[in-house]
Amino acid sequence: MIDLLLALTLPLVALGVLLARELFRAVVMFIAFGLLMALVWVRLQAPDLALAEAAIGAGLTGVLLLDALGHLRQPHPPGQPLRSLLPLLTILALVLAGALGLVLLGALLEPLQPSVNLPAEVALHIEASGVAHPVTAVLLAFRAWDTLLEVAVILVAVVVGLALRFSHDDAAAESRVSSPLLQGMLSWLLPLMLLVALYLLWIGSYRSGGAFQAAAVMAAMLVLLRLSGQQLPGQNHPLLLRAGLVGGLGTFLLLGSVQLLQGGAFLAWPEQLAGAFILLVETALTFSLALLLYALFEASPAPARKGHPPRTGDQPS
Amino acid sequence: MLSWLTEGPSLLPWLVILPLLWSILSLTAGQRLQPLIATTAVGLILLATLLVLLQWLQRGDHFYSLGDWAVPLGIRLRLDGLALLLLLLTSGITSVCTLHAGRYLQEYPRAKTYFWPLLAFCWAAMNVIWLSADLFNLYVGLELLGFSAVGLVALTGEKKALAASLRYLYAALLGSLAWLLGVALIYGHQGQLDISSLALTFTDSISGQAALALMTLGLLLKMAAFPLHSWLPPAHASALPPVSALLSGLVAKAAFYILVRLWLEMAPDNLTFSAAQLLGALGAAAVFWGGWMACRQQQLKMLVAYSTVAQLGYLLLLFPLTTGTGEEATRLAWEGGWLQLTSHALAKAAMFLAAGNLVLAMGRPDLPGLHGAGRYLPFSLLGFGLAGVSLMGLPPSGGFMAKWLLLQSALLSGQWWWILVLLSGSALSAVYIFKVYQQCYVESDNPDRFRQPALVLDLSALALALLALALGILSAWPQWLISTALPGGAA
Amino acid sequence: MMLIDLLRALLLLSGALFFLVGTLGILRFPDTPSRIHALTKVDNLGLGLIVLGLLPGVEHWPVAIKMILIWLLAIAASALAGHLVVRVCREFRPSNAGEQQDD
Amino acid sequence: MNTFLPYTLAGGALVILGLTGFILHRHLIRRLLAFNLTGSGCFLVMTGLAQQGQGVDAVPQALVLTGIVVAVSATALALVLIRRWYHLTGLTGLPEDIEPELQQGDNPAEGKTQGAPH
Amino acid sequence: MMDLHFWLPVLVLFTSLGAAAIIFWLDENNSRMRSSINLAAAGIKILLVIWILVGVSQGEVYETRFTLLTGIDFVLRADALGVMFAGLSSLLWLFTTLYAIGYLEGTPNRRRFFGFFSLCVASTLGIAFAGNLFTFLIFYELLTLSTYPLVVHKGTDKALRAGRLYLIYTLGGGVVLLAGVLWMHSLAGDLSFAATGQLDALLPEQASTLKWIFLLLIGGLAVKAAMVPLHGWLPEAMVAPAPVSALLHAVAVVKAGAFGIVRVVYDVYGITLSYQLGLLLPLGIAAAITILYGSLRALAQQDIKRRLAFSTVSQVSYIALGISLFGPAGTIGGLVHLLHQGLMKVTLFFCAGNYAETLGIHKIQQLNGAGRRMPGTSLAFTIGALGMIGLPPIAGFISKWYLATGALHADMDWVLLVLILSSLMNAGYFLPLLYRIWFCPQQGEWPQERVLGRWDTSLWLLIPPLVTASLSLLAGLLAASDFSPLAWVQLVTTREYLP
Repeated sequence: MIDLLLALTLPLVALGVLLARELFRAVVMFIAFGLLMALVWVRLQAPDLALAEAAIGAGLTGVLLLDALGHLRQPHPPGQPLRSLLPLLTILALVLAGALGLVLLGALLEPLQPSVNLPAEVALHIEASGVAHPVTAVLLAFRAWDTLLEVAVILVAVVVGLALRFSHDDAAAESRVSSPLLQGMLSWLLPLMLLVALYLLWIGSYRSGGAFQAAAVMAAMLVLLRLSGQQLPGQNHPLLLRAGLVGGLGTFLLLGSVQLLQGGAFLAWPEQLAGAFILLVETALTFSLALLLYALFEASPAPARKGHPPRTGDQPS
Repeated sequence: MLSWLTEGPSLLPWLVILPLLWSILSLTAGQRLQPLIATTAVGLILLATLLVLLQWLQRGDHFYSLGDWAVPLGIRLRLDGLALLLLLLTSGITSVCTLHAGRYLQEYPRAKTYFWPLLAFCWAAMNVIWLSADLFNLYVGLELLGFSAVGLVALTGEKKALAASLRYLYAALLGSLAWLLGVALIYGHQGQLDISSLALTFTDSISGQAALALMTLGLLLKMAAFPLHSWLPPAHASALPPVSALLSGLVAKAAFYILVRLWLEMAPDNLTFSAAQLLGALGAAAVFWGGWMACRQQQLKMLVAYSTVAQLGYLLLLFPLTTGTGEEATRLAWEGGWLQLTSHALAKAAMFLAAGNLVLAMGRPDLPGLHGAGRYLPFSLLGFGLAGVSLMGLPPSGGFMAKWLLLQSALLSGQWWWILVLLSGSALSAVYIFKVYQQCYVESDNPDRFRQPALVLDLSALALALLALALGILSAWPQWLISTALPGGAA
Repeated sequence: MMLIDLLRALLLLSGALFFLVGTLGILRFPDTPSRIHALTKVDNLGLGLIVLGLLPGVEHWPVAIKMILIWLLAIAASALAGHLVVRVCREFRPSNAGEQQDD
Repeated sequence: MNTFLPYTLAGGALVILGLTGFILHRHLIRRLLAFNLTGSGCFLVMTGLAQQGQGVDAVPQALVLTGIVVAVSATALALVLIRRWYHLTGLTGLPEDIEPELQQGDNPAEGKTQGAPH
Repeated sequence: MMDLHFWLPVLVLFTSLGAAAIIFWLDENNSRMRSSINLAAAGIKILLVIWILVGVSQGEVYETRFTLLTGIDFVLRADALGVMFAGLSSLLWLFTTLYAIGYLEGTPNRRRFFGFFSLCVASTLGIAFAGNLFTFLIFYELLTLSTYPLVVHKGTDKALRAGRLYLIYTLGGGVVLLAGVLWMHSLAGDLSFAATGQLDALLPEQASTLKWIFLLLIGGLAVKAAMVPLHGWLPEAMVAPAPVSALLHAVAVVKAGAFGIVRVVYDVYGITLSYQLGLLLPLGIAAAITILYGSLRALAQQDIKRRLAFSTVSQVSYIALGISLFGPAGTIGGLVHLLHQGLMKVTLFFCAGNYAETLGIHKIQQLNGAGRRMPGTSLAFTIGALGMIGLPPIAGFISKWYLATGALHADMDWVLLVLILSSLMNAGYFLPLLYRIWFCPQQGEWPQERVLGRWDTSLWLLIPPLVTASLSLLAGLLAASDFSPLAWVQLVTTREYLP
């Protein structure tokens, strides 16, 4: 019952996101959608995903979107969000979507005949993986290759952000919110967040949680710090910061190569020390990922400052 | 040495580890160390590629289980003749591009800092894709490739480049989503992700067909097949020349490579005659449309970029020519298709490098800017010309050999309409390539504006062009390499 | 047993009711300060009631502590957020009289 | 019919909605939102479908976790480009989509930005 | 020795390929070095070809062969026919190079010109030595590519237009040829050229297919051979510098087309099979039409080079005509004309170039009195023109004689009529020129006179036409000797008709 209701709500909220007249409303709806998704993951018995979705999918993405939104005017008049140039394209898209929907429905309702029972495989080998939590085992043992590359993916996004940052205007010059109340609150909230992050990291090896969730919390902490106008430790040491950014990937690579250099396979953990290795990798990943996620936010090109509005010569009316 | 090649651990993971290490180092090291790091890294990767080649020659096709986790739980890398061909191609072209970029980027001091890590990521991603045998891993690989490619396009921060990279990114994202949905369906229904294992269990079901259709759509978008090609020309034309070379030469091929693995390896029985013909028709449309648009371009790099659209179209002819056409025709088409990919990769990379040099030398990006270039006859012009020979499919070049094989296959299988496509496509490419040549012979009013590009720029373009040409004479070995990977027929 | 269940249901229901009212307030109130009013006061109360209603059902005491902690955090966060939002509101209202909605 | 089926279907619906929005919207951020919705739909299908067949399955969950991180990277990357693009042109859509004639008038801006050959 | 047999054909190619590479590398202004390399390469090439010639006449086989793709070999083989063509091209290349050095003295872009010039000759020799259809196709296309820069060399609009036309024709022809080769290949596999053809096994069920393939092959080759109606590019290409015209008309391009037709008829199909399939008659008719049409058009031209161009259209088809006459005499006539026409035509173009370069003469009316001002050039021109008409004892007579004999042997009497008509027209368009040169007084100033040395013109320009003119005279006078072109052609012909 509740599943049906939730499942029905999701597309409705999505529709709201797509059809919202104002962009701001659309983004807020999207954040709400993300939170709903987190609930859905709970119902799908995927607490890891719920955590990640809330922190990353809704939280970080939301912050990113809102932040970007703050720097963009809306050249389109509000309303008619689905305005497209060609009516033909609209019809085509709708027909296409309908067809895809039918096909998808057929595919989703078809009886399943998996040829392999992967959950059983996971259960069978989890002992050897070095951790007790299956999701962590998949992420950092069975499919560590994916995870390694995924870290590289984030790094690429950050690097592009860094490359496109305007060198001349320092983002710190922006007006940031500050108030004594905020400072006071932060002074005990931040340690708490750090604690939570470390807890998530630690718990990851046998229960829901892990590097990504922990990193998301830590990144949120950094974003908060940044928004409150405080200097980040090491902010003036670009090399240190960069080392932090690549640290996760580097550690992953190095620890993954330990066995390789001894004639074993890449990303194979030493038999007795698998748990420790994974924890090490996760720790490095947590800090590095936190920096990376934070950098995704931070590295965005700084906006035009007040009084220097962007050139609007060729702005369509 | 020999025993180490046969029995020692496979070096496959190094092909990804090394570029990743390179990117890490170049992100943390200072500006002065970059050339050293780049040289070392390229050298090591080339060495690793060569050793992998030697290993393959010793032990043949093999798999590499990452982390020692066996399929279906783990992920494994797969090396066969085809993957090896692409690895070699990637190493060759990328290292030449690196050489070129090292000099060319002196004009772009700001872009320089982040060019190297992005290039290294791009390289790593390509190697991941060539080696990957896992559907979801391919998704991650595609994203890594797409993001780094988008980043490379956007690197100059110019208006055009930004618009192009945004368009590129959105196309890439849409393509990845389609792929991901396909993977989701396959995993839900089959419970595994390894391509080779899936080949054994893949059945003809709605979900299977839907997944294949979705994945194909995504890949077609990513390889800029007609009519989903509109993102490619601006992206390839507005990037820096070494980046354009890399994108047109290699990156655009990744999606096609996966497409072939998907259809001909994972689900060969699901490719019906009409589906194959449809893919071929898309390819033919791309050949004509891309050629036609290339003829209409006034900007040199746009012309070259549209030519990529056309040339990628030829690749899709692989599907109709290998589906139900008998053993010999299938073999010919298989070899011809991959030879076409190889020669196009070399020729197009050469052409973009040369075009970049010419624009630099003449100071103008449009075709009339080339007036008087023939007077100086820079090597770049020669490189452009030789690459053009291969693109037109004129002998003696790799392009000619490839088209010859494809033509033979079409003739043998009685699909004469593809012969028409191949021949008229060649004619069309002759039109736009000679349109460029012709400009070079016009005497310019102001002959002194020519600025000799650095020798290394010229030579890197020429070297690739000569390789494309040499492929016409030395195609027996690549052909053999390709033929070992013929799906189903290898045994 | 029965009584406790009844009480819990009552608490949860009234909590949900408070949430409903708070949401209504956000949607219906005319200006930002009054909306914040609805958000900070009513919703926190609703959350408190729900936490209270859930407490008897927990099996381990750390969970209970966590829930109470969450409630406290939510109160603090909403208070702070409200405070900041109002400050921003006050800062902007006089200068740009509603024409510059984009900043 | 089990707990997971409704979510799987909802995932399918999200994909359809998102794709349609992605194609039809012109505003880059709206398209980005549509992309994220589609992504969520894919994740739901991936987890839901797999778990329909085999019960709770850690593998798709891990895959989706990877997917979420990739999606946020994509979003961030796109936003970086959008912001820079907006800063240079004041546009929130791609030129070809908004006004086809804008392209032609755009050419002289060639060497405007840094790093043009000197 | 075995190694040398393998490498010699490649070596011949590489003399000009290497020359091209070095020339491209050299500085534009280093003309002395460039000329030395050109001449040295030409000399070495002639020596190598003579070596091969001697070897082939003694029955040696020089063959380079390696595999390109499975089932397709790259074959360079020096057989009698190939050596004949190679000898002609390498000899004429030497003179054309000499001439070009003088002709282009002081003009821009010489590096480019000579580079492609060498490439062009390399591909011509490749065509000569090609041992199978596939290899032939490779060099045939390469020839197109390397001549294009020469045609558009001047860079004027007119030159570019001519270049475009040239490409449309030749690349189109290339595509048709490719289709033919491909079809043939899929039918009969990797066909090495062999003296008697080797398709007999395919008969009779494939007869009609073979006819279609023949049509494609000849259609593709006819473009370069400038057979009507595929000749349109040739007169337009006259805008190119005179040495290029010489190259197009006498040394390389047109000859490559004609030579290709020879190869297809004799060495792919075999003359007997072609005859049995009834392929020769249509070919002969097409050639006859071309001969007459070319002559007719030539009569109407007032521009010297254009008149020469249409004359080429007409004359080259003598070769095809000779081939289509079944019987040794006709073959001899056709093949020997391949050589003779080359010598004579190159002379004529050199002279036309001299007139244009020295006196600025382009039109026929301007020739009045040129004989007195430029006696050497005019003498050479006269020999060439009279040879073209077929006057004994110049080489052209020998060709026409054998053609006529061949026609009689083959029972194709109408060919005689064609020959007579054409000779009359040849006379009709050449004699007025000679008349003006020698017997009309000069009218006013020359259009654009330049004094180059104490002779007619500079020696670079004068010696080549004189030598080629004397060679064409000698080829006629000494036709019966052992070292004449005729003798070699007779050797070739006996091999073609051997079985």
